Amino acid sequence: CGLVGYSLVICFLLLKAPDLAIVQIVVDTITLIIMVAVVLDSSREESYLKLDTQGYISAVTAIFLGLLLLYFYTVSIQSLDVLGKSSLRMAKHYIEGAAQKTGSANLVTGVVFDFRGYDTMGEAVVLVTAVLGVLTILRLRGKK
Amino acid sequence: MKGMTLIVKKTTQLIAGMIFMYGIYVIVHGHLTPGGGFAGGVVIAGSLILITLSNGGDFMKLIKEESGTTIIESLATILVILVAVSGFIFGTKIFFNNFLPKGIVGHLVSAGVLPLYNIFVGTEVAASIFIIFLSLIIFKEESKE
Amino acid sequence: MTEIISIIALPVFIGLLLFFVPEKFRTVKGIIALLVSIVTGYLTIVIYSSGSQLHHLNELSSGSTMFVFGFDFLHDAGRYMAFNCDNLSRLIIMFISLFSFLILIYSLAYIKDGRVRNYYPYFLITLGCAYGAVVSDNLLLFILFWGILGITLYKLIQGTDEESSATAKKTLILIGASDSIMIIGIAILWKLTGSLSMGGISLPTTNVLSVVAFLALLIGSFTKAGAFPFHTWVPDYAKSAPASSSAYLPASLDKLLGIYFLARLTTCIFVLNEWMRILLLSLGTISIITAVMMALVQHNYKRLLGFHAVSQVGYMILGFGLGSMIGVAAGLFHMINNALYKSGLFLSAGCVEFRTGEEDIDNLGGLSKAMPVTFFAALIFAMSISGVPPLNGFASKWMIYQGIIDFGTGSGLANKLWVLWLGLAVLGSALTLASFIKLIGGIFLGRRRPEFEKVREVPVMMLVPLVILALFCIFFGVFATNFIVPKLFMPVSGAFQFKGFWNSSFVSLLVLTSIILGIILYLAFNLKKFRTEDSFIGGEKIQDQTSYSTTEFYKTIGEFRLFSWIYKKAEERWFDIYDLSKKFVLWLSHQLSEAHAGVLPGYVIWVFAGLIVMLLIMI
Amino acid sequence: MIAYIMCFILFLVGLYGVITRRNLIKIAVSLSIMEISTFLFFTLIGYIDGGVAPIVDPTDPVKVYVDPLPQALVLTAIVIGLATTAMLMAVIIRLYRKYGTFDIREIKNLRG
Amino acid sequence: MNPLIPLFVIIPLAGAFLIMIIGRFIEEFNKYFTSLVLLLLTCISFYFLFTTGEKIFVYKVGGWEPINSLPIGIYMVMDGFSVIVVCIINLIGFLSAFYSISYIKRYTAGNYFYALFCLLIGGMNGVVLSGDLFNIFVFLEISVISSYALVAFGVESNELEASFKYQILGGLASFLILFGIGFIYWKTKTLNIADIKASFSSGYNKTTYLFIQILILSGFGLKAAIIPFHAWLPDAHSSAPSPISAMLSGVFIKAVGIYVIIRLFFNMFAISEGMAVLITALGTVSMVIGVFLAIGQWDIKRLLAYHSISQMGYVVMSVGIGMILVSRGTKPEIASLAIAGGLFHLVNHAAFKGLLFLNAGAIEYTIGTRNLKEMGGLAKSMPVTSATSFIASMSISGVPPFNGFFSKLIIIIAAVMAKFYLLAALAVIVSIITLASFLKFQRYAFFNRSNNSKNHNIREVPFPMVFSMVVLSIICVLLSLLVIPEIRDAILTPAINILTDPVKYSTSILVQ
Amino acid sequence: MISLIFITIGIIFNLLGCIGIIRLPDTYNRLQAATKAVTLGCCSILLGVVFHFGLSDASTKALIAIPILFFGSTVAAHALIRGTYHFGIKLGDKSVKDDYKDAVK
Amino acid sequence: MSTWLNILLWVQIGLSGICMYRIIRGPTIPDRMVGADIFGILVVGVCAIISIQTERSFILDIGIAWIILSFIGTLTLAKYLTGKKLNE
Amino acid sequence: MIFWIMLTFEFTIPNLIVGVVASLITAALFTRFFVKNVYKLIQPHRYFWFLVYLVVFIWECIKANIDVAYRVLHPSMPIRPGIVKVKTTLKSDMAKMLLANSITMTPGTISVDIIDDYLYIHWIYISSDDPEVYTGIITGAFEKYIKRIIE
Ligand code: NA
Ligand code: NA
Repeated sequence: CGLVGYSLVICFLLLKAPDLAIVQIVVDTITLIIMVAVVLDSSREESYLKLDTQGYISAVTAIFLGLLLLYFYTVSIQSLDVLGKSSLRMAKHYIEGAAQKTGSANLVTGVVFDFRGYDTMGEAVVLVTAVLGVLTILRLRGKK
Repeated sequence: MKGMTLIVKKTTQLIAGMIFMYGIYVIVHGHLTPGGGFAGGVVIAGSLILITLSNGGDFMKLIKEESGTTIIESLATILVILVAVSGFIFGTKIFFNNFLPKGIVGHLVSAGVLPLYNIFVGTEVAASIFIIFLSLIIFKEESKE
Repeated sequence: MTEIISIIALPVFIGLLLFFVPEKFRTVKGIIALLVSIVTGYLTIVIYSSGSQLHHLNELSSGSTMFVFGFDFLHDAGRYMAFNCDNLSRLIIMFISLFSFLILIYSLAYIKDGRVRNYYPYFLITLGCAYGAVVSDNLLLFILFWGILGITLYKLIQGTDEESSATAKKTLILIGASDSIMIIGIAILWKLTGSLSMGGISLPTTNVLSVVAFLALLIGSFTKAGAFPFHTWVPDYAKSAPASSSAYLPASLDKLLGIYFLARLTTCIFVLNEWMRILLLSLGTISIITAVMMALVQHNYKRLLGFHAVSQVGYMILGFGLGSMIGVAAGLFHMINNALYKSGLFLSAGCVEFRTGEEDIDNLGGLSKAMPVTFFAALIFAMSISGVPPLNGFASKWMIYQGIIDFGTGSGLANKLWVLWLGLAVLGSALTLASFIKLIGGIFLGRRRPEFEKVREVPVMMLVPLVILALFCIFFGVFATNFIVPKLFMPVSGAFQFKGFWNSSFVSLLVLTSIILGIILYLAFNLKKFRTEDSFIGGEKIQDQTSYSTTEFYKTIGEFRLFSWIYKKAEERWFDIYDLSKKFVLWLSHQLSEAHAGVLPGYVIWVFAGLIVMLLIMI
Repeated sequence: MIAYIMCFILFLVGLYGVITRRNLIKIAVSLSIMEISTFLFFTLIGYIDGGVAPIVDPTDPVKVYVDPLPQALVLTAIVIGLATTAMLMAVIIRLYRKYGTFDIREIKNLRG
Repeated sequence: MNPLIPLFVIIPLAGAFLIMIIGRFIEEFNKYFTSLVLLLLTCISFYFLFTTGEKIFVYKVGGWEPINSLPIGIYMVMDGFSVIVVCIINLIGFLSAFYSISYIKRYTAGNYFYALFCLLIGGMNGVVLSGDLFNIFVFLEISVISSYALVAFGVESNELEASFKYQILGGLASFLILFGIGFIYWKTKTLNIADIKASFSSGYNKTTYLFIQILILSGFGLKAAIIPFHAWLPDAHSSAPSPISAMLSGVFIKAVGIYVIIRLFFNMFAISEGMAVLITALGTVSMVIGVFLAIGQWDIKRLLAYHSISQMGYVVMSVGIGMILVSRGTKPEIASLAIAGGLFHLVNHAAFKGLLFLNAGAIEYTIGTRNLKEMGGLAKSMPVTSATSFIASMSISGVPPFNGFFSKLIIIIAAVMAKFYLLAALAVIVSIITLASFLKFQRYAFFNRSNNSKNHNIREVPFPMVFSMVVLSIICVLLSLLVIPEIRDAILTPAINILTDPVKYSTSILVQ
Repeated sequence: MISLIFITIGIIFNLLGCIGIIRLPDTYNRLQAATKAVTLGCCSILLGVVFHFGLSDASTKALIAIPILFFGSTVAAHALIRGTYHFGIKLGDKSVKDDYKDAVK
Repeated sequence: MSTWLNILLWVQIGLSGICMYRIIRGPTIPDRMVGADIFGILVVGVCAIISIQTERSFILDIGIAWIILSFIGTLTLAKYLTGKKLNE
Repeated sequence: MIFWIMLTFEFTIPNLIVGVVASLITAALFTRFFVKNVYKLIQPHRYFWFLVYLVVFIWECIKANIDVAYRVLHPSMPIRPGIVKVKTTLKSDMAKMLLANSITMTPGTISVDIIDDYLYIHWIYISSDDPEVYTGIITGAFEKYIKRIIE
């Protein structure tokens, strides 16, 4: 599972998104740790369940749906900007004179905390919510 | 014996401090280099997790740590919101206003309240992640008994 | 003219207040309710005497001190709040107040236990809304009041036992369903005519839409009045509800309202075409025949009365189906008559139940001596419903027959079939008589059972309404042609001449035929009345072999194979529109539930299949 | 364009996993693969040929930066993804206790 | 820049964390504090309800003024439509929180409950008040994640299973939404809803546009539990603690699902007839299938949950009809009528479905079961629950004089006027089956003889629960007043105007 | 230039490691070959970075990275091999000796 | 020089590809983990090379973060292999 | 602190202040783990031996690396793997750790576990079956330097 995440990091690096890369690294590892924590004392054999007829049906369905979706996706991205040729509109103002506006060298941080600080507060709250949720779900007894 | 082998324990003790410090660095320089509150927070949490991983810890200790961390986390989040609201309090009547002076781009003390955000968010994230980790472990611990 | 507002708002308001009076002061509540009904009764007479008018809310409110409060705010609502007091409405509200008054008197003595909670509040709300429905000119306002009556109907049954709760449920489902369907009718009407005023619409049923609208509204009216095929709640209701509730709603108020609305539909809102007439006439005759056939085989006298309530509606529908002036007048007249004797019958049934606690005809007998007043009243009602001259039932049936004969002179297809309508109506009348002989015989005649030796006459409070109703029955019958019809019904239907001697005698002959036929039928089926075998209710032994086992009818009739099959299916409720649709809905529901297998990947597939389908459709 | 399509194929791989995997953990992993594909998608949108990472170097003023906004959005989305994963894992661990299995097809008390 | 607007988000969020800190030390703090906070918010929201009218308040978070009328910061927008939803959220939230004071006593971890509750409210307020697409997503996640946790609050196997399925499907929804947002940003390079509208008006490729719309529709459709995206809802809503079910069914699916769909499809996308027909069709399908699923249920809360699907189907269908008419540009008054019906029903549904879930909670609280077959005869022992649930049942079934009747009336009339006779007929049929299934509920819960011996010596639920139920039932009746033209003009008409006017929302935000 | 040499050497080490990871028969041996070669390779690359940047923040960072990498990968390898053993993976067919077996018991 | 660096970069990335082969293929779980561990180390090299290419030091930050977290991750995985709970 | 400066490489006052604060926090949290006896840190000869050790270590590394490279690249792959048990004379934990790490880092060997005084080592090419001999080969070079550095 970590594999895809780690590959993503390389993609981020190639796409000039160091912030994302670093965050993705940490998140991926933490995800890994969490998953390991969960899997640990389950029996290991269970992860190798054989596909039955039902399984084949759903696999075929999934592939079928996936192909259709891919077709529509491919059709609909044709009209949009090609990779690397996109223009800036809203973000232009984030870059131009960002120094004066936010004083942050890292433009992403500038955007994250200043232009879209409200989002970021939301994000922090999401995390706290998740923590509360985890604490709630994993509390020892549910009812008195 | 609690924890992993001697080798791991000793090495961890050496490295954890560095990792922690690195986390702080990532947080504090969040507005200058990649990363920031979030990444740094996770790195800090990572150092704590590392210690727990290698040294182990018994049930009561974990519970205590958890409740302590919960408070830290809530406090940090409150602080984040306070920083958000402080724009309102200090004059401009606008939430999320970056009301402090912006400083010179590229310097550590610049970008107004951004570093503050970073620090609080970092604390919060570190605490959050550590709590998640701990609560998973505690659940395991409890359910065995 | 605050009277209109008052008759609606006063009962509703007092009713709401009475909710907060604790249940132990039941009698006090009853007396307050009685006072309210007297006041509104007075007001209805005032309205009746002041001629027909159309009012809007803002006109009504201006200058009135009672409703100044908040009315500035409602000035625009006048568009919807329009009240029409034409001849029809004025007539109906007067009778509403009469019935409510009588039944309230009865209830004061009858409603003793706490079986029905908040009887009086709901009674009053029913009263107010019934007035409201009748005087509303605006269809939306009308449906509002009309719908509230469904709730009170439901609430007035309610007990905690299986049966009454099932019945309550069934009743409100049918009534509520019809109300919902009416909304479509109203919406189409609004669309087609741009108006919601009942008085201002006159729509020919020429195209599909208007027919749909007509049918939708007809369903509402039929369900409320309890006509085939939407009648099935009536017998159940009659069986499960307290007798006073049955007398109040299905027997009188709902009939009044349902037929009132039918009258509105056929006479002013729509202009019917040939096919609609045939539809009405055939539904009317089917109502008459099927319901009375079912009534014949009932053991429970309340349920039996319920089926008759359905059967009688058929005559009214026939009247309106004719569409002629005499038909309309006859329909209305029969409506009033039916309300009189049918509520009387329910009330007397209530008396019997009050003293004996028994609802099965088979287990009763010989009460005539113990309860003489009840017996005589019931006898009058029974004769009246069976069309025995000179009682009121005779008078109105007579008018209906006359109307049909008259109708037969026309040239349309419906007119050509007049013999059919007439024959079936007469047959229905005969069967009615037969079944009422059974009822009276089974309950009041024959030998009294030992456990009912100590039965006494009911309290005066309960007898008073019975007697008054019986007097009304006689009065309406005797003075039908020369006073009642011209004074009360001709203003509504328009003036007409009673036909000449030949017709009159022919009709009299018909009525006589039906009476004789009825007696013959009764005797025919009743020859073996001392048979000692168990009745058809499996395993339930009839202990006293010498009692009238009037349900032997069933045995006898049931020997015809076709009949027996039909009855069997009817007992299994194959013909009940409610049960049929219930079966279908539950089947569909089960199929759909099966699809929700609880397996997550299946749900995920749904999501993406849905997404893909949307894409396929759109792109 | 091919990059976008690859990115979407990643999404579909995740989808395939969600539909066909039985193991709760694997479903969660598939979900995070889908999540990752959305991140990639955003980043691709923000990419500009010849752009550099959006970190201002005062000494070296370059003209073209890649679009920082999608990156900011992804940053937020990543955190949200982490939060979701944590929740999911907490539920999974507890579900395992209750049902004694990770097999999604066994977990169907609620149906109909 | 009305400084009160952000309070809808800030107060509940801050409240949640205060509960976490202070609630640790003071036992009784959390419950009263939550109710108090929500009461305050309710007051503010009603203040806005009476003052907003046709105005559109824009709050530029962070003080970022637009450059060349291109918004660069995040906007919070309070207009006639959002204010209605905000009122619902906070009012039902307050009542549910007050109800919880007694209800939640049987569970452990009250602090977490109330904190998550506040987060749920804060998230929903954030979604409704946001004028920025991505911001909607963020706050959506706050509320959704807290709802995941609250659904699993009982930590029994059913709760957990429901929460898991909910999370997976919710996750899929999030990705669909994210892809949609990505596409929109790709196309328009902006995230502000008003600005997106303005950008789209300068031309787009039809296929792409439809693809985006369908992504967004299915994403938020999943949150709104429109069939075929509904599978999580009956599980989740029936497993949550009852006040939460009331919140989820009464408010949540509206605030994060229906509201957003309506907002985006009216005010962000150019309304096209095809999409409008699709939305109407989805609504109709939900309406019909939902009710058929509901009537077969014996678990009260499951029954109620399926009805939520069905009732939301009404709303979507009605709004969809309005959308079709708006896209055709004909009969504007009928379009307004249809939308009014939808919005009215939305509001009504919040009241009666919230109430019904609270009733179900009260029953579960006293006799400990949700199975209708095990109940019976509760009318005597629980008069208030019985009476209020009767009102709610009649409301949802569309029986006069309760609020549900009027909204269904308007919906049916609008459908007929717009010549969608089939839809009107279906609406009627569904209404009948709804009535049937609620009478089933009434019958088995309150009137049948109880065959369960432990049902005998039970009493009415404690005061806070009674209070909430009574207040909601009063609201059910009072909401009927919305049918009166003056009140409707004051409350619903601004919302309808903002939806039907193709440019009002966009332009008036961009010029501010 | 010197940095390039270091990097090239590093890459060669990495290459060797990767060949090892493909060719060697069992988990233990793969771990053997791979971790060390790759760790050394990367250290070498980092050294290259140090030389490239001279005295600057980048080179100090690289210098910090080296010990962390070194200790990290070492301990990781150790923990992994121990884990592998406890996981129950048998030593490869070619193995000649297993003293640890007794210790685990 | 920069071409050479570029070649080296892609070689390095190619090597990571080899690791992926092991991760995907790896007959046993520990094999996959070994692959992942190696992969993590290799990426540091990638970061280093990129940092030279772009002349930006912050890429190294990413590298360090990567080292740290891949270390933690591998330890966790190793612990998973031993079958102990994480706090033992 | 040094670590901090190396990371940031920015000698401004604010930075240094933040660095001090960060170091203090870190120290407060982690000191209990890694500094047992401070006086050892101030004996210069230990640093000398450390350097020596480093050189030796690097040399061993390269030597062993080439050896392993040979084995990997050789078509017939001459390997003879197995786990051997080695006794160490080192006493302190830190020293054992360093030894084990050194062994691990030397290609061809990898330490599996450490139980009391015995190291269990996985060896890719077991050159001898005699415990004395292979103990010498594996630990010999490092053990004495480590002893001088730490003990
Ligand atoms: Na709902
Ligand atoms: Na929901």
